[in-house]
Amino acid sequence: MTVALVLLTLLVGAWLLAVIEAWLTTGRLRPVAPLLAGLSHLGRESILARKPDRLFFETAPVLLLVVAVLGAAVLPLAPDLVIADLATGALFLNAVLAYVLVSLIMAGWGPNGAYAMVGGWRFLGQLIAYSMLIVMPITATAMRAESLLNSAIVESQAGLWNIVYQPLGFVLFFIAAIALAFRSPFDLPTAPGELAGGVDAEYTGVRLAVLRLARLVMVITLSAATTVFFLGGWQGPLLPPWAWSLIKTLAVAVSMLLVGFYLPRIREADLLGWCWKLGIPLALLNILIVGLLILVVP
Amino acid sequence: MTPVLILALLTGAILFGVGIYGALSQTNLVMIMMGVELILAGALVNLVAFWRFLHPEVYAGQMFVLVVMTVMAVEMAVGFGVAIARFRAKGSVEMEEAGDLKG
Amino acid sequence: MSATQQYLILLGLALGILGAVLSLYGLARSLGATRQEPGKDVPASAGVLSRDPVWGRYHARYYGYALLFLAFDMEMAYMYPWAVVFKEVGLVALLDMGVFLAILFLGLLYGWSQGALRRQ
Amino acid sequence: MVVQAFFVGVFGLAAIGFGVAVFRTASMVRSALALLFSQAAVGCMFLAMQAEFLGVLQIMMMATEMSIMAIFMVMFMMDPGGLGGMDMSHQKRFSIGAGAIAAATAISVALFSDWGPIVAEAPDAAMQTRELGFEMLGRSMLVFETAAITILTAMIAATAVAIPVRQPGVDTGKLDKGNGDKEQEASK
Amino acid sequence: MSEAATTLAGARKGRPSILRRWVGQALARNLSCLVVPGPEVALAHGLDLAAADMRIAATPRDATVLLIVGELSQKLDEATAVLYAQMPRPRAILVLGGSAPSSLPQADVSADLSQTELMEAATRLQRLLAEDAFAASPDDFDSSILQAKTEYVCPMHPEVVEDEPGSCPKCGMDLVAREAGGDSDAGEHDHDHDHEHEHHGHEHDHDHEHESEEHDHHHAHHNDHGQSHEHHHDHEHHQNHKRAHDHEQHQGDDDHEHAHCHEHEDHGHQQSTAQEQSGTEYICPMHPEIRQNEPGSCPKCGMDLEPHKPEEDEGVREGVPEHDHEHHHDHSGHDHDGHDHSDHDHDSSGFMSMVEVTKDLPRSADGLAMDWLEVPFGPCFPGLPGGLKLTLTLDGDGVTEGQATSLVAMNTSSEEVAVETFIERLAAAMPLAPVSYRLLACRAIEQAAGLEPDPAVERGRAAALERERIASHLGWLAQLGRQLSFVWLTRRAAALQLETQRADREQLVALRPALQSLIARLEHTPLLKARLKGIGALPHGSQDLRGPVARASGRTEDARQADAMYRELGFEMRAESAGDAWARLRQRHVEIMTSLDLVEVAGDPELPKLRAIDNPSGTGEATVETPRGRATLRLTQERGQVVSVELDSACSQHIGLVADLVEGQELGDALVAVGSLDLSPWEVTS
Repeated sequence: MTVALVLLTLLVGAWLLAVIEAWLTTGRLRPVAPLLAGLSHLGRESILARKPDRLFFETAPVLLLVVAVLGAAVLPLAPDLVIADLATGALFLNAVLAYVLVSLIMAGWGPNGAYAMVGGWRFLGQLIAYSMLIVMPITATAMRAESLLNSAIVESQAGLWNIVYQPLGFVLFFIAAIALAFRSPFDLPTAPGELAGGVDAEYTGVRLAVLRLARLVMVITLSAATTVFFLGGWQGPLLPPWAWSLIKTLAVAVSMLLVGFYLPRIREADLLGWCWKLGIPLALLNILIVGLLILVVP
Repeated sequence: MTPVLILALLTGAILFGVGIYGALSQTNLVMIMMGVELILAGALVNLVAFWRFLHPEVYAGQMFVLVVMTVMAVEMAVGFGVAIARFRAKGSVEMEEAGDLKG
Repeated sequence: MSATQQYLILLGLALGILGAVLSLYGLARSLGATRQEPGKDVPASAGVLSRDPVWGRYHARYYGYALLFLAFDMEMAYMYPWAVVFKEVGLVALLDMGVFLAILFLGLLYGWSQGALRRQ
Repeated sequence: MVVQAFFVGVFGLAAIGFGVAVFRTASMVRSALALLFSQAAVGCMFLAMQAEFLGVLQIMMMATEMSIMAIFMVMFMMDPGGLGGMDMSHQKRFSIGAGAIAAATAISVALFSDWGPIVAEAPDAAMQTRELGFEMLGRSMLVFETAAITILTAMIAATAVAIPVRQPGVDTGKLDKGNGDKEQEASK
Repeated sequence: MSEAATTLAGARKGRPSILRRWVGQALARNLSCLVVPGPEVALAHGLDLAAADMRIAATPRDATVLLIVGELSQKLDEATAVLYAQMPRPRAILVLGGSAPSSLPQADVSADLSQTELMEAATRLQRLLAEDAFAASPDDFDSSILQAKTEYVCPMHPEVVEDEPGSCPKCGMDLVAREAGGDSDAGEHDHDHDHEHEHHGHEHDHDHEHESEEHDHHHAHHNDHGQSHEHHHDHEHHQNHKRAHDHEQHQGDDDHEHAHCHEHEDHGHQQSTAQEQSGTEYICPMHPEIRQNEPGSCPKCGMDLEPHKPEEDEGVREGVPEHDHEHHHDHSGHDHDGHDHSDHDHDSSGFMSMVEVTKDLPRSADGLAMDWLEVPFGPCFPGLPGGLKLTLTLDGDGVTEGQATSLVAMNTSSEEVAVETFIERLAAAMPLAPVSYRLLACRAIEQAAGLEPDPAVERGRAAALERERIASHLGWLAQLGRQLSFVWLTRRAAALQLETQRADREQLVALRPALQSLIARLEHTPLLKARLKGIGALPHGSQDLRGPVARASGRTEDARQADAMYRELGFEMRAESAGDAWARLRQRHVEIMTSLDLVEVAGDPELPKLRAIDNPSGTGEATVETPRGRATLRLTQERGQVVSVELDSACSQHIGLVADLVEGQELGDALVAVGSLDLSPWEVTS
């Protein structure tokens, strides 16, 4: 039951995002467009590149989808609406999201094409940049909650949401989350204007559909994670908990899309440089501030 | 109950053996490091098994696991550093060509 | 729900998705096989048929970052247990981790000063 | 218990299988990712052995570390794609022998030692993480700080060995927008 | 063959079913187009694809419709065939305003170049896809340029080349498939032949002995100082046959690598400076004792000799690049105490492995010798103008060298045409700036006829030219947005461009606030400045820059300054000075506003039309500041026929800058740098 609800949420969220994305790019609001796109992908040929590493090529889209869904599975949408509220939930989320990289390396290496390969290895550089900025803000929320249970992290924000308690952490996490989902302005591995699709370049037909779905689900998962860690999760007045979770998640997801809509792609060297020279010190500062706050404010 | 411990230890032992094989048989520095990683993985399995089935109350066991993981990371960082330097100087990280490393 | 059950559910979920995707593939396959035509399977490169394999030694220019990352990343392993007990232990925990991070940060600064934090 | 034994066995086999695959494929990326999955299977074994924190940690750490290993493999191997299918090993018989002897020794130790009484119940995961935290800030504090020193050493060593020294003033904040080849010529 | 099969050449095979019908309908309502030559050409023609419910696809893999805009050149025609072949079925061809390319099947739908025609064609296409996405027996698409011969080679014996898979007659290994044919493989072929030559002289029954013998042979000639080591080495070989076998395998692969990298080596050498060239020696890669002062082939094995710099020699033989030389000596000195050469012997005799492979490879700034990869970007690359073929040699994601060619370059060697036809042709040949070239032709012809400029006509013409400049710069902004995944910019600039193209003075004046806000927003967009600043800076002393590119680097280069009409309109040139992509962006902003001011003063734009000329013979020359810079046309006409034409355009000059701009840059930066030049491949004269 819970599983069905969470999966349904993810699918609906992905559909909504696709509609909004199409609205932003074409200016038309067509609710059926994503379904049509999915169906037409289903009906097109799946081409396998010439001398591919077939195993990698096939595994990558599935792995990406599995990763995105497993990430969502440990995030509570409401006090009881969670597939698995692991005792190591916050860490598990990190662990699962690390496999996005594995999937992209596979997708990049698999087809033996230049654009894809450059895209795949670029994403490794991107991970080296954003990874710390995902992990450290989560640690800071765990400090406040005294637990790695995601539900405990939500409950710890009962008085004050983490976005207010540790705004620095939120900003860093939000940016890093967009980079993790490799959406514009951090779409270096796919980069239509630089790599003509990059890691996506060789996928056609149903495999491309799975890949696209996985990317949308990834955005939802990361938005849900932002909600859980920084926006007080299901908490809010009047409305039932699950509604709050959904509203916040969608708001974060849409804002992620909007950021990409209004910004040009970042340079890889800038991304790495800024994340390491600015981001990591700031993330450490955030931990220090949270530590002091916890000690000073009872 | 004992079987699980034995099973884990067997796995650790075999991983250790595979790692030894890899470290000895490979000609390339990076591949040798893979062998070392497997040896350490075998050690990790044993450590966790010991902790879990013999002394779950002694958390120094878990601490030890963390330290071994650190060693893995550190070994990789230094190993790759050496590999880069070596490749820059010689154009190769093959051990058979590494006359000056063997001494 | 015990931890084992939780992980079993997650494993089942992963397998379920795999199954769903495979059945989707099957559905797509039922619509027809891919026609083998010349040129179709060559990696798309903007209108040029480039048949050469690209799997060569790839120059990753971020290896300076990568080396530091490998070592620096380990800090996370220590940070999670620390974060969980931080409130209870209090100031000592802050100092301990402060020293730990200060030491690591030294390494980062060293790398930075030596030019590891740049495109090589 | 049966479930536990089953999963320890399955993931153990997976770890060994992937571990063997590391040395049996000519494609370097496959090799590195096989190692990754071997390590991840080890992480799953930890999970099966109820060491949750360590298991998840292992799964997380190894994903990034082994991926970085993959790129270094691709950088430094002669034929990273394995298209030539060449054999990159030497002294095979000796190595197999050594590996077998090592494994056999370890196995016999495992089988013939008296491991004493087995503890049936492990503390739960949240408990474990907390206890590990207390351990780390208490008894093992020095171990913890020593780890920092180790990491620092590694960072310094890796940087010092791997990063080429360039002329002062070259490294401006803008990461190397300049022309690399020109610098090379200048250094000649 | 059923009737459906003939209607959509790119249909999938399949009998009608409910699911297939749904798929067809979904495809029809979700048209994703690959635009050839490129979306910017469609925009310049005033086509609004979004309004026709079409989505622009970045790759052929993601496209259902191949949308061809205008006539294609022969080369672009071939590229289009490749793109079409790489599209998954069902796929359709839509041709707008031109004949269907010869290498493609019959166009499924064709129409004229206008928005209404496009909308109508889209509807037809949708009907077609909805009904005929699946057909009983569609034809395979094949074209001569798609052909590749597969051959099977032994990884260890490159001379074994078979047409069928199987095992090597010499060593029994499985043969590896390799594609032959295509120009990129040509070098590899030659190389293989050389090897064949080399191996013919020997019997292969005693492979192992042969190998070590040959290596000893190497030794003897190679150097005298390694005798003891030679001995040692020999010993090793005989002791361990397995090992020798391995080495041989290395060698086999090494040959493969060598063959593969051969062309890259050449690049490296081309790159080397003239000073390096002067003292070059040529040595045989297999027999180092063969040395000549001029290129040729080795008398022992017939391989092509490779150039080597004498000073470099020692370093190279030890597998050490020149610039690390000192460092290496320190190293070995420490470790060996005088056994400097031990590893050298080692390398050159037995281990044809990494050291051998990498020693001749060019190195990047950090001294790591990696494989360089030649990657095509274009002619239909989403981030670059269509028709521009950029070939970059990549070292990882860095560009070591690049070269741009135009596949749609204008051919000025024309037969005699009537002046009117000439004007139309020239305008049609420049889809990105038709008005400018129409004006250019008109002026040149009028000048040839001895007509004085008429201020009244010139006013309208200037307004039309300035309007086109605004539209063209907006088109560039849209392209920049496409390159940087900056969706908002693409949408906004494209919409404004479409509005500007046909606007009269009133409408243009009404657009001013919109343009101003676009520019203001761009200049304050976070990341954009970081993205562009310092990218694409032109080397000092770049000659003959024109247009916005010149003015962005502080040159006062503008043909409009010399124009009396523009002085009258109050034209004032403004220039940026930094000379990078950011400066070019700002320069174009400035020019959009300047042009708007000019149009406001000049009045309604009027498309240039040839005035009545009374003397149809003579020679004329005219210069127009096109959106991309000054273009000069010189022509001779006789009795109303244009007989000779000479065109000097800005892009012909700018395309030569590409090689300098991309060298040593990160891939993304290189592409942005190329994009910032705003090249129009049509305006390149061949």
